Amino acid sequence: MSYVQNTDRDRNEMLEAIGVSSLDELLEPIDESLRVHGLLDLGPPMSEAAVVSRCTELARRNRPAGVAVGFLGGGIYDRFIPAVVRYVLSRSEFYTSYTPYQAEVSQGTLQAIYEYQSMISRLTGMDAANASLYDGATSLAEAMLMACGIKRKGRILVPRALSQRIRMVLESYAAGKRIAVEEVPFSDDGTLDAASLAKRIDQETAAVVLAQPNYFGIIEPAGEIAALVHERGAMLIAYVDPISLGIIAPPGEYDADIVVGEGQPLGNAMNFGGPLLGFMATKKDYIRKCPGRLISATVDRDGRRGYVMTLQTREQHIRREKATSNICTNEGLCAVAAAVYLAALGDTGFRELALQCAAKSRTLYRMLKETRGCSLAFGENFFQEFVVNITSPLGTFLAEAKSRGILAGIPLGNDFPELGEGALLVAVTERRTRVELERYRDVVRQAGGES
Amino acid sequence: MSYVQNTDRDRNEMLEAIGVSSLDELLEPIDESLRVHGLLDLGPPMSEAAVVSRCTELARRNRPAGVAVGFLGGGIYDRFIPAVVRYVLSRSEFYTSYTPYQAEVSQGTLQAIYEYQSMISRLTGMDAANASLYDGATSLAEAMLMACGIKRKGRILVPRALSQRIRMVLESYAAGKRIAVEEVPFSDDGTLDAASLAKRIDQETAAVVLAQPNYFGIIEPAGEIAALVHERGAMLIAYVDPISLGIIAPPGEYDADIVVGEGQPLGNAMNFGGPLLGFMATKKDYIRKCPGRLISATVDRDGRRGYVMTLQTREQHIRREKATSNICTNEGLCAVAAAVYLAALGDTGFRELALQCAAKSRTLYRMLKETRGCSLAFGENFFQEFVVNITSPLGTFLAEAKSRGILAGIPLGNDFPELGEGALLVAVTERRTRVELERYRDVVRQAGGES
Amino acid sequence: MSTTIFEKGRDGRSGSFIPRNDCPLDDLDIPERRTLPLDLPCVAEQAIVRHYVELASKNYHIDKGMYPLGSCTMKYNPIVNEEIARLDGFAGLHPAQDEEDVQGALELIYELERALSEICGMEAFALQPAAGAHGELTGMMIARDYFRDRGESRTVVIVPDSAHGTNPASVAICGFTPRTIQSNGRGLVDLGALREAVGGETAVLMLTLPNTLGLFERDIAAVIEIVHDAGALVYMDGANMNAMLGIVRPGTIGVDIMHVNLHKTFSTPHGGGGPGSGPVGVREALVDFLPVPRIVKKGGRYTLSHESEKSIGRVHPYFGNFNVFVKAFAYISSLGAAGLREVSENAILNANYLLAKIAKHYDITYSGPCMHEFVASGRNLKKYGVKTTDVAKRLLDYGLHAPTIYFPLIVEEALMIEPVETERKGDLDHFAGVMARIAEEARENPDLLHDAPHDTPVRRLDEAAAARSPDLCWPIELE
Amino acid sequence: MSTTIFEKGRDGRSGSFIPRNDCPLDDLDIPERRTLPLDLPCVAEQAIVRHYVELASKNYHIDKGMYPLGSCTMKYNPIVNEEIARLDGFAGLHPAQDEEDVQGALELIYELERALSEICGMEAFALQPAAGAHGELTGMMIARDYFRDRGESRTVVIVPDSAHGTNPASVAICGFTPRTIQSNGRGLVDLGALREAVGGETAVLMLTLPNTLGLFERDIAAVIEIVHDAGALVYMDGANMNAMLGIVRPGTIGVDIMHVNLHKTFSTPHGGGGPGSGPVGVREALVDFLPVPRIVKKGGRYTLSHESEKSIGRVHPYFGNFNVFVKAFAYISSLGAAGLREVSENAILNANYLLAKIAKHYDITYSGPCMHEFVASGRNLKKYGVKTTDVAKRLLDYGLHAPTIYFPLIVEEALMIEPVETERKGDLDHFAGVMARIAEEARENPDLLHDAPHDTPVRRLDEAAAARSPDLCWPIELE
Ligand SMILES: Cc1ncc(COP(=O)(O)O)c(C=O)c1O
Ligand SMILES: Cc1ncc(COP(=O)(O)O)c(C=O)c1O
Repeated sequence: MSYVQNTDRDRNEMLEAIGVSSLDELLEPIDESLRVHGLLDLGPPMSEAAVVSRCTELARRNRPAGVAVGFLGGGIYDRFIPAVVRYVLSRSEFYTSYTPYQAEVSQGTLQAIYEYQSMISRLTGMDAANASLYDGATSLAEAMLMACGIKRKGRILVPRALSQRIRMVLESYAAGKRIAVEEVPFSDDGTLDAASLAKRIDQETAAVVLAQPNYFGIIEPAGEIAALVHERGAMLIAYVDPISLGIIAPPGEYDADIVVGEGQPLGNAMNFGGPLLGFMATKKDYIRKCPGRLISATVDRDGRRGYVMTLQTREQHIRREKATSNICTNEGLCAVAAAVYLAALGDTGFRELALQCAAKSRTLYRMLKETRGCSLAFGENFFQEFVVNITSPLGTFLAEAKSRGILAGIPLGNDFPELGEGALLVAVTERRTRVELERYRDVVRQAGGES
Repeated sequence: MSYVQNTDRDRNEMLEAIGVSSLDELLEPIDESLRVHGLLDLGPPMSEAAVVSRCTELARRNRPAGVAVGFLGGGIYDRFIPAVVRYVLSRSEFYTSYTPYQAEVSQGTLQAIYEYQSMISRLTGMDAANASLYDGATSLAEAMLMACGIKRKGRILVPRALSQRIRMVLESYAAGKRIAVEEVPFSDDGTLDAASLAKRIDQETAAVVLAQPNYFGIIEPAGEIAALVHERGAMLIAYVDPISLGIIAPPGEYDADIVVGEGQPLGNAMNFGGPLLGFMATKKDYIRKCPGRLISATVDRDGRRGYVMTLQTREQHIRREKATSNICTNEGLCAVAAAVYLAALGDTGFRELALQCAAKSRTLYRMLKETRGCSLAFGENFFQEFVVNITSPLGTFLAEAKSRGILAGIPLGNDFPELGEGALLVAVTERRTRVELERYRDVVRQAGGES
Repeated sequence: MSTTIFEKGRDGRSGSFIPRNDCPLDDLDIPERRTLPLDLPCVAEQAIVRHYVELASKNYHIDKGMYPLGSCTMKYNPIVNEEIARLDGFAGLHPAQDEEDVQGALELIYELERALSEICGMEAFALQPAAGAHGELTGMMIARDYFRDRGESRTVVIVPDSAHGTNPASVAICGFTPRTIQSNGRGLVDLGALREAVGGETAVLMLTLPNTLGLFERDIAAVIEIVHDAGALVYMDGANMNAMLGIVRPGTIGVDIMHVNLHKTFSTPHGGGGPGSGPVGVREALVDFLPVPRIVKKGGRYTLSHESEKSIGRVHPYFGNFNVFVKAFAYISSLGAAGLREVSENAILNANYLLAKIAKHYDITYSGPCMHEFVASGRNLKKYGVKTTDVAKRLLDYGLHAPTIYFPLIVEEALMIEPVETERKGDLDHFAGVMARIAEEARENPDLLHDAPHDTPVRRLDEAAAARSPDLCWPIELE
Repeated sequence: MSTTIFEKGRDGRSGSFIPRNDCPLDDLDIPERRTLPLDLPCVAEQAIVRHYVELASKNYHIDKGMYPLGSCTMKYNPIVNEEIARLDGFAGLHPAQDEEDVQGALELIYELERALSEICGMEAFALQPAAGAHGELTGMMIARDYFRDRGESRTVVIVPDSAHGTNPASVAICGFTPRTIQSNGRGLVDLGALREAVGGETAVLMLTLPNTLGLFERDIAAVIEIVHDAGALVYMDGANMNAMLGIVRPGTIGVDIMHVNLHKTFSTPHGGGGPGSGPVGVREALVDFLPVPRIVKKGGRYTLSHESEKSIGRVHPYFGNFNVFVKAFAYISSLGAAGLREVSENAILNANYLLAKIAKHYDITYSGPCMHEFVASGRNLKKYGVKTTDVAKRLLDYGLHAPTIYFPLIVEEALMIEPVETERKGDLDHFAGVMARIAEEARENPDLLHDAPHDTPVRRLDEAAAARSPDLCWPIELE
């Protein structure tokens, strides 16, 4: 394929208009010695037909959600995405447009993002949300930088029960500003160890991160933790699962200062983990400290409502090294997907969805509770994900499950040895059916020697 | 799912505004005894998720072109359709619009169809084309009715080497107007038997149908046949494969009177045989006798170019029983697909494509010629499709081919016993690769006892 | 005014999507080579995309707004059905594949046929017809062969004057003679006129139900009886089935043959003029006359049956518009029995509500309650020199689509309005408000209407000029 | 002005796509229940569709027309790549799946990394960064850990004054101190200033090549030598790589670390602000510092390697923006080596051609030849009281998009114009024609420009009011 439109004739006319006799003359600023001679080692052009074959063949060598019954979660979830989301996203007006630098011809994107912000504010119960960040992990890192900036302190406490992937991203970001990231253990019931937390918050602590639910799926007693944190003068950063907010108290209810999270579950396909959607919401007072774009309503010169990017003096293209963040391109289209998804769910649908996840995950939990071959790490105080301990060798169990079409969960043994070798993080979304849950139970039962 | 938007409250308000107390009151004109009591036996509503599962499961129980290597043709071809065609067709402005009754807000569809007409005129070399008919078969039937109307005669000659499916449609249409459809045999080399044709054209013959290429893929000596037909005062209806027109003389070159054909190969997916795209082109003199819609350029009140449906006095909604045809809804979107496809191919691409089909089919033909296990019915005077005779039992051969991922062709034995039990119609489009042709050859070779 | 694709370039770079040719091109020895130039446009992909995006922006469509076209049932086209129909397991099937390779497709067709039969109370449906008119023709062929089979010579088909133009046209193509009967003062079949028209040569009464005035034939039982008593058949044009889903089953009340339009009642998109699908259903006595092949289920397997000596043969080379079936099947499955009834109830509710609002500003000849649509008349505006066309064109200026106009022919200055069930009360209020405003404009500033539309991509187009000397093809450049 | 989705309905019928619940809902015992109302919109699917279709109609986009935004490389986004990326075999993968279940995905990432390395002449690429700025930050982390590993304390990163804002911002977030150096009169790095600035505390020179004026640093060899001689590293912001594909390989000329933007150079769509992807490439000495995991190929199998003690760790929880990789991979595969070179040649040709035309009406500070873009200045219009913003807004009236304005900061009233390779000569002629006309309007009727835009969905918006009291959230109704 070639997407270049100029023909040989066009090129000749253009060279003439420029006043050079060959393209080479235009390359004059590049010293001969610096240039590539000959072609790159990349193979010849391919027809569209050939590219489609090649890529389809690669796609076939994977085992996607449509084929396997997945119980994998850990932040990324296999949810049912209604066709209307893809419809909106496949409109070229949305997907091929640039950042809305010329607001007057970008009202579609601007209003869509404004509505997204408004929805995130509603979900989280916060005053305002930004237009998106890369993903949940870097959003948490940005929240950390923001809190340390506001507090002018350099220490942050994170729960042990946090995804180690997120933790690693946090550490990379912390290293630059020499922020100390310290861990708070979890207690026997899987919740944050409040006593330990209370002890660890010191003068230098800018903020405490609360993961709600935490990495093990457990719902934390957020109100208590928030009170404890605020009493000791630190800020509370809540890292939340957006779907859980359909039934679980939003950070606005327990007075969190900054809220971040991974927005993939809001209408975005899993896509092997990217693009994701980092969301951030905060209190009114902190808006000017917030990273990323913000869309505001305003009026045009005829007094009609319209939308613009605002508070740009926070951003890198104006403030440069003093910007609140270096972010420029973010995840605009994923934010639009989230908005369409939430609109399609609606108020009641959103609650129903969250409830359904809670119900289905509890059904599996209770089935497993009565099954030999496994034990359950914690109680029922989870949202849609829980930790199960497989008694038999985990590798064999996972292979057996897969042979029955089931991706049984994410092994936790490496990252959390304290949970045991057989620990598995099991997520149950609304896509799973009772029959599939029973099949899961049967695999465990068999592995446990029952039949 | 429900796509009804009114809420209970809306309904109540509306009933009140109408002045009735229940919906039942509005059903008053329908006698109680005529009404359905209770629900139809159709099962409960399904969620979008459930419908997707159900339909995906049905789709999985088929073996589509993406999975099997197809050599099936006979009028419907597995061609590579570039993504740009689907892009245009998936724009709701095209696919969800109605027939362009209000021309001022339908210029998109109208211009697209005008351009389609212009392209069909070019392909066929005729003065004008209509906006589409249902499919090639009914187009031929319409051409028959049109010719019989123009000539005021009731007899029509068709080649023996015509798809029997098309023939059957033709007969259904002929029966109403009591038109006699008679057959002209093919000679040993697969072409129309000219001597026989000459004998059969009589005073009552309105038209002769020329299939170019014919059902066996053979390219007819169209010029000679046309001369013969015209000398005897009959009209010539050419039924052509549109792709062949990239390299084969178009009906305009041999003075055909009406040209029809199946437009599916022009950018439309096979879709298990529907929707198809009937195209029709004719000479200037016959335009007012032509069935179906015609789009014309015109000017608006400010003198700007625009497009309208024209010569509507030919059509059923004005002329009623005297209309040239009963057609109303046709295949508008398929015509747009054809236009986009042809634009994407362009002049050179279109020729290249036709040439490639000729080259690839000849390559297989020549391979088979040197292979034991089969014989070839006719010579190399074909476009992209030819008849091969499998020596071994056909059922076994086809099953063996399928086990190697190949759909080897359409058996002709039933419809054309004179070709022998092992006769197979083999189509080779541009999608087939040399490697696939070799695989085909190997299957034949094996069946023939070679190895 | 958009330049044509031909003007966008005849010398551009196109066609690079074609697979690479890996076979020899020399020595092809192809007879009858083309000498005529092709003169297709030659433009790169981006130019094509921009061209069609530009054209798209000049179309009204259901995703933009309401389409109150009477008799057209322009309802919301569910997106998920489009996605499903595009699955390779459906779109990528060749129609000549072995039965064993297309079991899913055959099951879908079979199930759709069963569902339509249940909905309509018919014994069986044939899905070959590619649109409503094609279904009518097929139905006429069935009637013709039925009487031929019985050795009866019946040549006349009675068609009410309110019928859609395809009805008499289909009748004529099938070799029958259409005979028109006039409606009575209430817009319904005149039983007296019917009795008079019916006789030994009557083959069929072709009836639209609800009729094109949006009225249910109150005397339908009597109508059917009269026809049956004369030994003739009742054909129902089911284009208006959207009014009766789960409410009336035509087969149960005595209809012998009917068609439905999947592209209306069952939500498949209209595509700017097709593809559609017009399945034909029949009562038990007529099943043998249906087109072949029929799909039969034998022990969990689906297979094609060609065994029917009485069959009219084929009206389509394959199975009909399968891609449309997939969407209709998904639609019926989604809604289920309860959802379908909800459709018709809301179609009727919306129409009556709109009727009540429109009646304040336009004439209504036939009083309600109407079913899924109603016909208003713009004749009350004639005194201001305003025609229904003017009203229609003015609606475009408000960003709305016009109703069907000048049909049915029996209503002067007809405005045939079908709101459909998928519009919400607020949408109807908006439409009614604009209609009221236009009636006011007609009084106060009729030229505003005469000159309409003002704000559309082009203004009123000269149809007469086009008809006088049609320009059907962009001039060909013969290099 | 479109009503918001919240105004479209708070009481409508939504959410009916959710799978049926087949598990008990009672006795769920969920702690910490939500009490705050949600107040999400509640509207039916059709209303959502119409809402977004209406919003869509208010967006400029590449499928509508040219986007001459300098530094943004808004090129045609091939449709087929979108289709490929949507394949369930890619889109439906969970990132925690076993390696054996995602071999195709891993191969794709591996091959893309190899292709980028070949194109850029780097030893290896890491694909985790989600955008260009993220790549810059990752690059800075690599440099930081590299020096830490060597026991060197270097704290300063030198950044030319023409740099994009993300450059100093990324430097700062990583804990380095940015030091700005001024460009010379030709818009290039001033070797003298550089020599002065470079020292023992210099960690990195961060350079955009070609620079944001669209100029290739003629003295790049000397520049790199100076930096390397001081023991520092050269980081290249590769956002402008579209000028150099198959022409210059940065690694070969001495660049140590660089990023590319797949959402610019490699044609993946920008989505109105993302997602993007900003892979980081390094020379051999720095490979150990790349983020983990790395994908390695062992005997035809692809596997994840976490073994790298020196790695900076993770900058993304998974592999990066995989969906974007798929499109870039398809793009690079389609074009091949010859196609990529053709891209840059035409990007350069188009820019120089447009420069020649624009130079007749606007000031050009730095003379050409330019590479893929150039910077004009509207300062010649100041005498008519016209600002560059006015020119930009007026362009919108002509149905075109404006260039990047007021950047780079070192050019007064800057108009940064990048035509890209996928526009054809005719498109450039049209753009240049409109620019000429606007310059004329500025002279003859400056208010036309001050009041622009006139023909856009909204007119000029009050940004100051928004900044004073931002309205970031549609008011919540607490029932
Ligand atoms: C009442 C009626 N009958 C028949 C038809 C013809 O259907 P089709 O356009 O699908 O051929 C229509 C379509 O407009 C109609 O409204
Ligand atoms: C020169 C240059 N550097 C860096 C960036 C930042 O890239 P991104 O927006 O992907 O973070 C840009 C994007 O605008 C750019 O033009």
